[in-house]
Amino acid sequence: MIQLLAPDGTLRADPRFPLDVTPALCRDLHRDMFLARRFDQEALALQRQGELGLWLMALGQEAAQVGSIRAVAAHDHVFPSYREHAAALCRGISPAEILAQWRGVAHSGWDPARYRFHIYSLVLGAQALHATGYAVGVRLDGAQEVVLAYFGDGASSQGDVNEALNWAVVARAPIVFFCQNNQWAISTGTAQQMGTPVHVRAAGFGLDTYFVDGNDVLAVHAVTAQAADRVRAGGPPVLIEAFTYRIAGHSTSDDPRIYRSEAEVDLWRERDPVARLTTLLRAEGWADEEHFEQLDREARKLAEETRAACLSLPDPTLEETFRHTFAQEPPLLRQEREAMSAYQAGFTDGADR
Amino acid sequence: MIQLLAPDGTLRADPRFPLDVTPALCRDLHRDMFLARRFDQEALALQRQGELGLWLMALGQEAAQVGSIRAVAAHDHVFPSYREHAAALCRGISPAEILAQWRGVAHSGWDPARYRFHIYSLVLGAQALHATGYAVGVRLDGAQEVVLAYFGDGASSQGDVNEALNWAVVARAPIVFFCQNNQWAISTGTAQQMGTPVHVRAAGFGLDTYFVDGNDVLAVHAVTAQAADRVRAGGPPVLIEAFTYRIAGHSTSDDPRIYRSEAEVDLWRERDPVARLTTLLRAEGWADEEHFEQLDREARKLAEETRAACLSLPDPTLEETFRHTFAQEPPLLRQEREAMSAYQAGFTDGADR
Amino acid sequence: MITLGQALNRGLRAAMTRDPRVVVMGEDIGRLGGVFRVTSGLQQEFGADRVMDTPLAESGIVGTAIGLALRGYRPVCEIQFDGFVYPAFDQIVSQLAKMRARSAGRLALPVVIRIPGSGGIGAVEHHSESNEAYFVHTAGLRVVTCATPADGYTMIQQAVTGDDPVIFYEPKCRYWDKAEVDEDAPLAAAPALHAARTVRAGRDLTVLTYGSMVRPALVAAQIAHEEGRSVEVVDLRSLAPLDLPAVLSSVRRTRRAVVVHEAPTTLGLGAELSALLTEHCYLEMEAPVLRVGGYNIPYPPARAEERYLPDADRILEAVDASLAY
Amino acid sequence: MITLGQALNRGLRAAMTRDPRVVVMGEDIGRLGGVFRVTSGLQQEFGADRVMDTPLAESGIVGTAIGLALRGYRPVCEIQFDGFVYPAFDQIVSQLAKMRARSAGRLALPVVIRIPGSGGIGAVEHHSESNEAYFVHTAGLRVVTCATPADGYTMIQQAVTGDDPVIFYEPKCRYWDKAEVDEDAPLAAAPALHAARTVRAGRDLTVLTYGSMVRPALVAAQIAHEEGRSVEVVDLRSLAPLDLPAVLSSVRRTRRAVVVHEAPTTLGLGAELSALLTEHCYLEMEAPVLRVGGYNIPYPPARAEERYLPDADRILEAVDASLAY
Ligand SMILES: Cc1ncc(C[n+]2csc(CCOP(=O)(O)OP(=O)(O)O)c2C)c(N)n1
Ligand SMILES: Cc1ncc(C[n+]2csc(CCOP(=O)(O)OP(=O)(O)O)c2C)c(N)n1
Ligand SMILES: [Mg+2]
Ligand SMILES: [Mg+2]
Repeated sequence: MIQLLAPDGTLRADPRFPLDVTPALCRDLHRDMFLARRFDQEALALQRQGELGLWLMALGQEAAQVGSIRAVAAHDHVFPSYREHAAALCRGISPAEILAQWRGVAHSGWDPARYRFHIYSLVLGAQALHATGYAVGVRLDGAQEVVLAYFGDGASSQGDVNEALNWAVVARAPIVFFCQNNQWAISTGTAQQMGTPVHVRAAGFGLDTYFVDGNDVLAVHAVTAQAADRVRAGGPPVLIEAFTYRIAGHSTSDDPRIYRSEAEVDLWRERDPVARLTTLLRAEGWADEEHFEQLDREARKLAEETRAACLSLPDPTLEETFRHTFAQEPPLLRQEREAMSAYQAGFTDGADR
Repeated sequence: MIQLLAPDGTLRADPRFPLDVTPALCRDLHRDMFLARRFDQEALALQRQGELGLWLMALGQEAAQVGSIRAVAAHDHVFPSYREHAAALCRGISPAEILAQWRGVAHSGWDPARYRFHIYSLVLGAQALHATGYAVGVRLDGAQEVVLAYFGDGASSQGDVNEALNWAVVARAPIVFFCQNNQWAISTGTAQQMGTPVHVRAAGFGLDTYFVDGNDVLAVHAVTAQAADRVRAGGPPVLIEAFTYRIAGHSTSDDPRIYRSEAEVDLWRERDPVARLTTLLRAEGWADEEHFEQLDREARKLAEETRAACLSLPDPTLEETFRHTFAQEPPLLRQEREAMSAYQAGFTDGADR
Repeated sequence: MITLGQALNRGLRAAMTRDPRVVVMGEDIGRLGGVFRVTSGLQQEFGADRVMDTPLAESGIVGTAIGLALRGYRPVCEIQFDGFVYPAFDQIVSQLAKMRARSAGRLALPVVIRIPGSGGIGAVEHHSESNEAYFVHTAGLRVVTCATPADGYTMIQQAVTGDDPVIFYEPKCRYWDKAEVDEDAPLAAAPALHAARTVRAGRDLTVLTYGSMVRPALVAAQIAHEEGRSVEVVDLRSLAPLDLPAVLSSVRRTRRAVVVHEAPTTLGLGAELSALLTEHCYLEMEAPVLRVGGYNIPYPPARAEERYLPDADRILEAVDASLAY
Repeated sequence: MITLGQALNRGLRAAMTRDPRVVVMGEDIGRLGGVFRVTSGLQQEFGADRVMDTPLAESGIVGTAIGLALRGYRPVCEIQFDGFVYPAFDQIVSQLAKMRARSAGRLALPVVIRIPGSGGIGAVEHHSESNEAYFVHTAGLRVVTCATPADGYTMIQQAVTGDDPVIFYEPKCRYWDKAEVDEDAPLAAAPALHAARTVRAGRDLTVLTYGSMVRPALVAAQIAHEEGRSVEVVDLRSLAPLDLPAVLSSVRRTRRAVVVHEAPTTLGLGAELSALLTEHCYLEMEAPVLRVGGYNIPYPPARAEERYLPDADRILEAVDASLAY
C-alpha cells in the first residue's frame, strides 16, 4: 500500500513517488478536507433537525476524495457515485447544489457541464459504464482529457462495474477508475463482498493499478497525478484502490452498531486523514495558529451559509418533472400536465395538500 | 499453456500432470470425439436440408468438451451454454433430445435431472450464475459434488459471468468454470472482446486457474480431473480456459468468410483434436484397423439413427406451452387455453394453418 | 398488534421453520436484518447458511437463487428497493419466469422475490417506484402484494409454499402500520394467494386497488359514504393472475369502476383492468372505467411526491366523475 | 425496390453523412454488418471509430452509449435480438429514460436503440419476443416501429435527429420485404415520428396495429372487403407517445376498434388503447374494444409459432365479433 504520510503525521519516502510536497499544496489539501468535513457535519445536523430527508457522510474519506480530484485537471470530466461531497466541493459545487437532492427538492442540484462533474448515481455501478463511454468519446475527439470515475467496494460486485473495466481496456478509454474501499457496503464487509482486493481484480482485467492509503491525501494526490499523466500520455486505463474507512454509518438511516464494533471505528479514528496533515503542517511550521484560526472562521462561515442556503431551497413543483421528461413534450403529456396544474390550483395554498 | 499431446500426435511430459494415459482411456476419449463429430456433421446436413431451423457446430471443440466432461463424476451437475453437443452426448443425452430444440419442436429436449445436465442457455452468461447458486446448494448439502459450468470467450464480457466469478469465490462454491475460448464470438475476435485472457482475469477474482490446450483431450482431461479433485477437497473455485478454435461458422446462418481468413481456419484444421489422438493410437498401437473400422460403422449407425430420430420428432402443440407456464395453471389461463384449442379445432388439419 | 414489517418477519420465520429448504438471501438481510428489518433475527435463529448476506449484485442474487432452486432449495430473495430490481431483469424475465416452459415443464423454480415497493416515504430517487406492471406483463410470474399485517403474514408463507416464482411487493410506506394478526390460524384457512378481497362493501361504484393505495381508497370511500354515496373497495392482492371473477362480480353489481395505483397510468395495471372490464361487462357498465394513477413521468423529488401520488381527493374526483356520468 | 433492411441501412448512412456525431455500435455490427446486415458497409465507409464492434455486453452497450451521448455524440445501438435487451434494462429504464428528469433537464441523451423485434422467422427461444410494452410503460422513452421500407428509411433518420432516447423496433420478419423508397424526398416532408398513419381507409371498424402485424391486418381488411365489410387499418408507428388524435378520429368514425399485436395481451399495448378509447369515446363506441395478441405464455417453440401469432383469421374473428355486437 502506497503511503507518503504516516498516521502519526510523519513523511515517508517512496522511490516511486518522490516527495515534491510544497507547503502551499499541503495547506490547500488540508483546507479542502477541513472545510468538507465541516460541511459534512452541518449537513448531518440539518438532517437530524429534519431539514434533509437523508444524508450520507463522507467522514473519514476526505483524503481519498480531495487528493484524487485535486490531482486531475479542471477540464477532466468526473463521474461520482453518491458520497463524493468533498470532491464536489473541490469542483466549486455549492453546498445548496449538493444538498438539494438530499432535501428532496431535486434529483440533482448542479449543472454537470459547468462543473465537469456528473450527477450522483444512486444505482450502484451504473456510472462506471457512463464514464467509460464518455472516455471513449474523449479518445474519438482526440482530446487530452482524462475521465475520473468513482465507485465503492460494494459497487464493485455489480456486473456494470466489471463490464466497464473490461470495456475500458478493450476500447483504450482514457479513464481512471477510483475505488474508495471504505471496507463497508452498508452492513456488508469486504470479506463478504469479494475474494481479492479490487485492485488485484482490475489488474486481471488488464488495467494499470495502484493500491494507496486512502487516508493519506499526499499519497492519493501523487498516485492519481501519476495515473492521470500516464493515461493522458496514451497509457492503458487505470484503477486506483484507496483503502479508507467509513467512520459514520452508511447513512442517517443506518445503525452501524448492529454490525460492527466501536473498537474498529476507534482504530480508524486514529488514522484520521485530516489530523495527520494538521500534524505535518504544524511540525513543519508550514501553517501557524493564525492560519488554523482563519480556517476555523472560514469553516464556521461555510456552515452558516450551508444552513441558510439549504433552508432557502425552493420546493419543487410537479410541472418541472413533467417539463423535464422529454426534450419535446408530447401533446398527450402536455394535456396531462395542464390538467394536473389546474387540479392543483383548485386547492388553496397550504390547504390539505 | 498446458499440453500433453502435441498437434503431431506425440506425448509431452509435464511434471504437474504426470502422464497416466492408458490405452483404454485414449480409445474412449477418441471414440467420444469421433462420434460427436459424426453427429455434428449429420446435424449440419439436416439443417442444410431444412430439417433443422438452425445448427451451431461444435466442430474443432470436441477435445475441450469430451476431455472436461469425462473428467468429472456422473453425479456432478453440468451447466452448458448452447454448443456443448459433444459433452451432452457423453452424458447419454440422445441425438433426438439434442436436436429437438434446433428443429423447433421444443425449447429443450432432455430431462436435466436425469442426465445431471441443465438445459442450454442461449442468453449468454446467465447459466454462470445458475451454476454458482447450484454449487452453493451443494455446499449447504455437504455433498461431495462439483459443478461444471461452460461458457465462451464472448460470454465472458457479460456482467453475469463476472458476478458469478466473484460470487463463487466469496460463497466458497464447489464449481469449475470451463471457458472454451474458441477465439470468436460470431464475428468478434477475442482482441475486441477482452484485454487479457479469461484465466488471467479469473485469477484476479481469486479463482484457481488453468490455461490448457483445448484441442488436446488428454491435457483437458488431466487438468479438469485435478481441478475437480481440488474443488471436491474444499479448494477454491476453479476456472479452466481451454484454448481452441471454432472451425465452422458461428451457426448455419453465419458466413465467416466476411470476417476471417481461410488461412486462419486452415492453420487450426492442422491442430485438429481428433486427428492427433488418432495418430497417437496408431503410433502406440493402442488401436488396430479393425477398431477404426468398427468405429466407422458405429458412427454411420449413429448418423442414420440421428436422422431417423430427428425426422420422427413430433411437432409441438401450443397446449404444451400453456400447460408449462405455471405449476398450477391460473383459471384465466386455462380459459384462454381452452378457447385457443377450440379455435384451432375449428380448422381442419392441414388446412390453412 | 404488530406492524406489517413484523408480520412479514414472523411469516418468514414460520415458513423457514416449516420447511428446511427455505433460505433467505439478499443485501444486508443477515446481520442487519435488512434496511427495513423485515428479516431481523432470522440469521441468529437459522444461521448464516439459511439467511445469506450476498454480494452487492441483484442479477447475482436472482441468478444464484435460481441455481439454489434447481438444487431443491426454496430461496426468498430480497431486493433492497424497487428501483434496484432492474439489474436482475434478465434473470427474472428470461430465466425465472420462463424456465418451466423452456424445460417443457421439467424444471420448477419456487423462488420468491421480495420487493419493498411504491413511494410515500420521502425517499431519494429509485427508492419509490411501482414497477409491478413489468412483471404482470411477463408470462410465468405470479405478482402479489399485501396491504395489511394479516395479509403480509399469510401471503408471504403462501408465496414460499407455492411452486411458481412469485414477485412479492411490500408497500414500504405501510411497514409501520399496526394490526392484530392471528398467528395460530391455520394457513389453509386463509384466502388463496390469488384471491382478491372486498375490504369495504358498497353499491354505487367499485374502487379496484392494491398495496399502498388501499388505505386512501378506504378514506375516499368513507368520505363518499358521508356524502351519501356507497363505494365498494376491492383489494386485488394478486396482480398476476388477476382474480377476475371477484372483480367482475363486484363491478357487475356496482356497474361503475375506478382503478387506483401509484404506477404511471400508461400500461399500468389500470389499463388491463379497464380492457378486461370492457371485454367482459361492456353492456353492464354505466360509465367508463376511470384510472387514477401516478402521472406519466419519472417519480418526482420527495418534496413533490405528495402531489404525484394518488390520494383520497384524486380518487374522489374520479368517483364523482364516474357517478356523474 | 429495396428491402426494409436495405432501407434502414441507407437511412443510417444518410444520418451518419449528415451529422458526424452519429456513431453506430453493437455486437457484430462492424465488419459483419450485423446478423441481419442492417449496418452492412457502414464501417468500411465511416471507419471503425464511428461504427464500433463492441464487447458482448448489452448493459455495456447502452451504458457506454449514454456516456458517449453525454460527450456530445449521438449513438445508435443495435441489440442483436429482442430477447437480449434485458441485461441492459437497468441502463435503459433508470438511466437512459430518466437522465433528463434526474438532471432537471440539464442532460439530454439522444440515443437510439435498434431492436430487431417480434417473431415469425422460425427462430430459437429469445429471438422472437415483442417486449415493447416494458418500454412504453417507462416514462421518458419514445418507442417506435416501422412496417415498411419507406418508413424504415425515414423513421430511423428522424429517431437519430431527435433529442430524446428512442427504442426503435424493426420487425425482423419484414426485413426482406421490398418496396419503392424515395431517398430524395426531404426528411422534413415525411410524417412526424410520432404520427400514426392510416394504411387502409374504411368505415365499419378500425384495426389498430403496428410493425409485423400491419400486413396480416391488411390481408384481413381485404378479405372483409370482399365480404362486404369496410375495415380501416391504422399503423400506429409510434407506440410512445401514442398518436391519440389520429386513433380517436378514426375510431369516432367507425365506432368499433380491434387492436392487434404479437405481444401477450395482458398489459400489451392493446390494454392501453382499450382503456384510452373507453375514457375518450365511451358513448361513441358501438362495441367493446377487442384485443388480438399473443397468448399469455412464453413464446412457443418455432414449430408452434404459426399458431401463436395473430393472423388474418384471428383478426377477422375479432372483426366479426365486434361487428356482430
Ligand atoms: C443497484 C443497487 N443495489 C442496491 C442499492 C442499495 N445500496 C445503496 S448504497 C449500498 C452500499 C454501497 O456500498 P459501496 O459501494 O461500498 O459504497 P459506500 O456506501 O461504502 O460509499 C447499497 C446496497 C443501490 N443503491 N443500487
Ligand atoms: C445476452 C446475449 N447477447 C447476445 C446474444 C447473441 N449471440 C449468440 S451467440 C453469440 C456469440 C457468443 O460467443 P461465445 O460466448 O464466444 O460462444 P461461442 O459462440 O463462440 O461458442 C452472440 C453475440 C446472446 N445469445 N445473448
Ligand atoms: Mg463501501
Ligand atoms: Mg467463442
